[in-house]
Amino acid sequence: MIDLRRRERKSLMVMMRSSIGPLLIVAIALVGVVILSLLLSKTPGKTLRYFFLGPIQNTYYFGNMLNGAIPLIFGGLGISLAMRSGNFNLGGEGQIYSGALVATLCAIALAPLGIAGAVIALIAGAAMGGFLGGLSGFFRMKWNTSELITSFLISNAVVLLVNYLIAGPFMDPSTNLIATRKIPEAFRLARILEPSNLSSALFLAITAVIVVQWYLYKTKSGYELRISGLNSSFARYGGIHTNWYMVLPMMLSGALYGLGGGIAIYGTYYSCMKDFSGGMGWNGLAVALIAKYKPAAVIPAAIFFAYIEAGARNAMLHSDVTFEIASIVQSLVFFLVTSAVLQSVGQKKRGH
Amino acid sequence: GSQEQAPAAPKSLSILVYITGVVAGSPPYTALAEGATEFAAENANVTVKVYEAGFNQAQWEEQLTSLVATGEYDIVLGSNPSLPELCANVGKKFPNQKFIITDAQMVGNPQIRTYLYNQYEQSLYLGYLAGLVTTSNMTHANKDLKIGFIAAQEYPLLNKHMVPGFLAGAKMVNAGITVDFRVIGNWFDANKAAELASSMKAAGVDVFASIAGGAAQGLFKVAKEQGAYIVFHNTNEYQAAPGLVVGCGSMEQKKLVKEVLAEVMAGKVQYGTATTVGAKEGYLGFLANESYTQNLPQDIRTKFDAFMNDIRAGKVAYTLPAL
Amino acid sequence: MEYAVEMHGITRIYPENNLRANDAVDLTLRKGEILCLAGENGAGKTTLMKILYGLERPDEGDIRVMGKPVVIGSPLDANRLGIGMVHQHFMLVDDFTVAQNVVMGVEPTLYGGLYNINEAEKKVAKVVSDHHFSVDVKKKVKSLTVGQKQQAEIMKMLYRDVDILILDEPTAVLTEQETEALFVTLRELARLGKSLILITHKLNEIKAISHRVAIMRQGKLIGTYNTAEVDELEISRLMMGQSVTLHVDRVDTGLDAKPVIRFENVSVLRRGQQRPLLDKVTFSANSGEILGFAGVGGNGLGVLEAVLGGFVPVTSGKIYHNEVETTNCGTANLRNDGLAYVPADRIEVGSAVAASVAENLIVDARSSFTRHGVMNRKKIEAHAQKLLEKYSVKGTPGMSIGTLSGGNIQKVILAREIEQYKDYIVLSEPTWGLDIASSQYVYERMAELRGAGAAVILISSNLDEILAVADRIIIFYRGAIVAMLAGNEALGASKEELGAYMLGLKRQEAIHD
Amino acid sequence: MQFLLPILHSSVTIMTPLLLAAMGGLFTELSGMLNIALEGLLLMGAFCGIIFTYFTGSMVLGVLLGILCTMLLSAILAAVTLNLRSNVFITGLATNLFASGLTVVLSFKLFGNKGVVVFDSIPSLPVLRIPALAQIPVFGDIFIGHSAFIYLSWLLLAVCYVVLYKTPFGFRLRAAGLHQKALSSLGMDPNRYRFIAFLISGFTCGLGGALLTLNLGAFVPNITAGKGWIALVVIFLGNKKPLGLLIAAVVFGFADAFSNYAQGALNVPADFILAIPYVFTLLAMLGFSIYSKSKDSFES
Ligand SMILES: Nc1ncnc2c1ncn2[C@@H]1O[C@H](COP(=O)(O)OP(=O)(O)OP(=O)(O)O)[C@@H](O)[C@H]1O
Ligand SMILES: Nc1ncnc2c1ncn2[C@@H]1O[C@H](COP(=O)(O)OP(=O)(O)OP(=O)(O)O)[C@@H](O)[C@H]1O
Ligand SMILES: [Mg+2]
Ligand SMILES: [Mg+2]
Repeated sequence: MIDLRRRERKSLMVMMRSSIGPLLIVAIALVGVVILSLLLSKTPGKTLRYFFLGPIQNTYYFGNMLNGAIPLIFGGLGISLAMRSGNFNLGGEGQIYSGALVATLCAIALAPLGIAGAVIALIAGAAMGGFLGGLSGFFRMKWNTSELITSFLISNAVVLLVNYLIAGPFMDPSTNLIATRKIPEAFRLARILEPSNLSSALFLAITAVIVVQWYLYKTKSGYELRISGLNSSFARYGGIHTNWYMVLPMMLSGALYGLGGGIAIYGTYYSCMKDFSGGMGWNGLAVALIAKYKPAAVIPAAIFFAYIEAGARNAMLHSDVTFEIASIVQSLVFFLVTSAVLQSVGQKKRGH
Repeated sequence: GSQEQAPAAPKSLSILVYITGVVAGSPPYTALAEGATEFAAENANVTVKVYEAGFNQAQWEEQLTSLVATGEYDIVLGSNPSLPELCANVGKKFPNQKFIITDAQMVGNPQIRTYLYNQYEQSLYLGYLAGLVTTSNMTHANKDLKIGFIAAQEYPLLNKHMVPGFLAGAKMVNAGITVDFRVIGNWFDANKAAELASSMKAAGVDVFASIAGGAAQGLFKVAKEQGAYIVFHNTNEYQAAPGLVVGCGSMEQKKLVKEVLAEVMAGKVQYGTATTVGAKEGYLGFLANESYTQNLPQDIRTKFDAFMNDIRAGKVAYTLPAL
Repeated sequence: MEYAVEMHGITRIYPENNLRANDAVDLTLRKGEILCLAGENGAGKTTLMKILYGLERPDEGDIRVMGKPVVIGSPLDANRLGIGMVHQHFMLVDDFTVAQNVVMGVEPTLYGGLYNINEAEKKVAKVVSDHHFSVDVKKKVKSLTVGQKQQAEIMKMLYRDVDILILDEPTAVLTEQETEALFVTLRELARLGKSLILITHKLNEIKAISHRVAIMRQGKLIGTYNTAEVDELEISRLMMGQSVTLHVDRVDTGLDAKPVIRFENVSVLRRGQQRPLLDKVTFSANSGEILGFAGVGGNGLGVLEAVLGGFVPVTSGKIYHNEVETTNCGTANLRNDGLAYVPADRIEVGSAVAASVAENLIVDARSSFTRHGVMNRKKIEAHAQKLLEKYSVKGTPGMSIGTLSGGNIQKVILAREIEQYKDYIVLSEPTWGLDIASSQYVYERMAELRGAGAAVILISSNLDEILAVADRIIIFYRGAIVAMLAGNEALGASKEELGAYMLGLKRQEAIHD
Repeated sequence: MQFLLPILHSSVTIMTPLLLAAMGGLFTELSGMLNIALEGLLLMGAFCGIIFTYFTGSMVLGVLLGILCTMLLSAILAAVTLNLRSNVFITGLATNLFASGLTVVLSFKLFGNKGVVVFDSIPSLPVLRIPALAQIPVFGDIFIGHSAFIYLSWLLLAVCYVVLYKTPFGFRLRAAGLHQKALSSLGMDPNRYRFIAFLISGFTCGLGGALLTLNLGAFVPNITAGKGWIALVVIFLGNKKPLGLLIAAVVFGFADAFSNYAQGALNVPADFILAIPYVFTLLAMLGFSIYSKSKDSFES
């Protein structure tokens, strides 16, 4: 409610001033990237062109770039929910991965049920992630064990367990990939930007953003969640079941990750491959931090992140840049992107 | 790294070497890349781009598609059991694209030619050597009938060909021999590899094999510090632990690549067919150099050389497990 | 005439809300004097002092210390100039001992570098004895009562041996006794030639301690007067623009009064601690009365509040609301059961400073704005607007409550809780840090509630307050009730008498209910 | 019982880099900064430590220079986080990404090789043998025959304790984390202490990292393999106290050493056994919090 009103009040002038900072960040990043490619690439011009224009040079790359943003949107939403309630979820990796596996296996098992089966399978995947997140929340509620660490440890263990299940009992014998069998054709989400991998999952992601935004700012539970995050003793004093809001947000957080995993399968991969989600958990977290835990801001943040990834990938595909150089460039961007100082450049100086 | 495409000229060949992982630390991939680049150096109008697709198999197909889509490459060269499948998918979108994949097997796709190294065979004779050593009275050999295998991660070719072959080979020396098989969990934690190795050493292992990428450094360290023998797949690692690496298999990836590329230039490649190559064909072998002679006593070498000859002659009977 | 401090034309505008917190203020402090700085909530007192201590930069104006013009960029500069400040809100590290907090920044060391804790404790202990404080320097701050924390804050400055000492509302949270002890110290300091600025809202204190009194209103300095020459009415008139007196009509509780909240032998024990925090407490709060609880800090008032609020479970005994047992049923259920409660800590417990005023106003009535789990923002805004007008709060529903001044935050909390109340309400230290007008406002609301038949439970360490408004008085000592004064006893009670009970010097034989 | 000794001995080896990284992380943690960059700092130390040993020909000098470079990286991290007020978590992730990229780029520039770099000239780590101690039955078997680093890490832990709890600096640093206004209101800048904390974490990670590579005489890309994250776990499991760190590091070290042993002893899929350290640590974590929860609470 607050920020909405803030935005209403923001005058155009302020808008312009406040956009100087972000532009500055982009500018510095640009300069950095240029310097790096001059240093590390034999064909800097080419490298730069592909890095910045590659992701948007044709529908294929553009679609794949957006497609890469989809799981980040789910992860970003998940983290935002947890953070808003004062919980830290470091278990994204395991939650996505296990959610994807459960969704895949259920989808295969429920093929006969048609659409209903597809939906149930997705819910099952979300439930899986939700369970893992909720577990950490429960530990914190019961014995105030740091959910930050428990979620991380649980996730690490779960990733190994999922690896085993994919490479062992559920491995598809008919393929040399280390992967489960594919989900039924009928369950796969329609491609919306051929030839790219972008699928209607994009709409699901946007829907998720709208739902979470609505939940946080319009529903009673969302209100209770935010208040618990802002000041738990006040929330408790106000008769809010603060214990519940140590578990629920972690559950929702994990569920969104799990859902993101399932949807990645439905939209892109069709079968749960070993390590396919490696890194998505962390990137989702980065996205949430860039978006400052604002659901609406998660979309641009995720696209920004995906754009940087795709740019680096593109430079690798079409110039002499290699992945390690790409990761240096990315790190440079992340060093700057959340800088409050740079962002506030141009705005009136605040009294300390 | 890579080289730039020269302007297309008649009878030219542009090669994409598609690495499913990274070149660094992987002898087969290094051989693949070098084979192609050297071929390009030796023949006019041949250009090569080496692309490292990273370890996330879920992203391999998308990247391959992107590269093929440029239409810049006459053939795609790769080496991974799962590649043919991905190439088949990509090939559907680009019917003129040709793929040549080693270390893999697929029959009947007119765009794809595959060569499968008989890793079971290599493991078999390396296992046989390990068996000879562990039952010997060499300095670091013990009474236990126990040899070890350290893997970075588990994958079908490893589980179905290499480890079983290794064991089978050893059992040909003494049916009582067992393999202590342990997994590191990744390709770079050399220190964990070291801890595993010394734990295995304590458990009675005196001869090791390993498919562990960079993490193998941990094994070498333990061998040197605590005294243990190593047989190594695919590459010459005699110098990694002088005196202790008692045998190195060889995999003639570079040779194969160059020959195949020559066929390509001559237009004699039989797409759609698959060949399994091993010791008999001379693409798998054993590096019997002076380190080998120095490191092993005469009697063991006599037995092993004999066995090796039988292998090359195809006289050793075994059934190749399905992948 | 020698001045210790001369502030000239000080102006400070907060960019966040473009608010002139200080508007061309001229303030002088003489050597060896105690100057009281008074003014309504939000008048700009704290801001002015922050500027003098280097925590805020003035937009305009200049400062002279001991006659020399100075620029005070940070508390470090201030310390170098011999200026020290005791803040309105504690700045102590709970997990450190008193000594460690006091010496932080100027720690005694040995072997060049190692922290010499014994030396620190010795030195601080000397400060304690020199100024007749009552704190164990080896104790962790978290185990101190508010009064002792206050002392620790002051010791920080005494240890640094400052010549100019600023105290921002040090007495707001102190009991009569603690305040008296503090004043002894302050007079002593003045006698030693130190110059003091004391911010307070309590007129009697101004009269009792200060040589001169400077009065601010809405960022401007109204004037500086010799305390001897102005009386309390005059001061309050200057502060408020109109004269206000603290006064509430007392009524004798009628016979028809029925117990609303009833405690029966309630005890609270913490694991591994022999002395109970609450010791067999039995009382009943009746409809149509204001029941006052008094006690020195550390004697159970805080726990009583926590128990009434459902934050702390009771170990034994029973609690009834309208003769229905509510023992240990938790805050949420108490709320549904009609708990209305103004907590002592309005920043940490009573509000979520980052949330908007509207969101703060609906926390315990949130369900009534919800249909099928969805909240009606329109209704909420309207409700908030209505309350802000009804309780004359300076602010809008949208702004975050943290930017309101102390008085206004408390008004918001009162508004919320009074709207929520059914038949009883708990108020703990409701006038901490409030100016007279705001305090008077609180008392009037309490009287209204009593008139409406509510049982009003007032927990306060401020005896004047207790004596001014409570119909019955219960006094705590070491977690137990030592006296209960009803009717004429309460009306006629003297501070001395209450003090004797609070310090455990005296206790009633038979405590009648 | 006999099988236990090698496990314990190996636990000690495994725990040392974790302990070192955790020590530095403890400083940042106590100063109020969640430092997830330990992983990247370790990697930096691992790379620089060995290459400088190689170039200078002296292990001491090499390690010192390696530490210096790692501290430089941590200084960048600190500057961006504190002076540019960036989110410490993102800058931490950035540091890790940066380190993994930079080490490879440098190793390519320096040795024309992006993979394993083997340094034959490097002597193996000096092993400290105190005959007297070696005699003590069990103790000897467990604690003797380790590299000098291990005893150094214990020494440093003692130093950590002294610095944190016995020096003014330590008190101010902890105050920065506990109640920064208490510090700033007395004219001290909390960020100054945080900056130093970052430098310290750079120092210990530089040392711990060097241990990883010098132990092998080779650099392997990403050789840290998540040890920095485990170090973070160790900090929390150790309840953010030096002695706790030691215990937590032992716990994890033992779990890991045991799982290494168990792979040979138990007939269970490797992935399950690889999960043992995390599950074990999780249980320890829960056990500890259940215990401490039970202490301070009201009776009812
Ligand atoms: N950091 C800030 N940002 C914006 N406004 C502020 C800030 N601090 C104080 N104010 C406003 O400046 C005015 C003066 O505040 P100040 O704290 O000096 O009042 P005060 O006289 O100390 O009041 P009180 O007696 O309640 O402490 C108030 O209206 C307050 O809301
Ligand atoms: N709301 C609460 N929740 C938990 N513990 C409390 C609460 N209130 C008080 N305590 C504990 O009970 C101890 C004794 O509190 P007590 O009520 O005697 O102090 P007090 O009367 O509140 O004095 P002060 O005003 O300094 O708090 C306190 O030191 C604190 O540890
Ligand atoms: Mg043997
Ligand atoms: Mg004030």
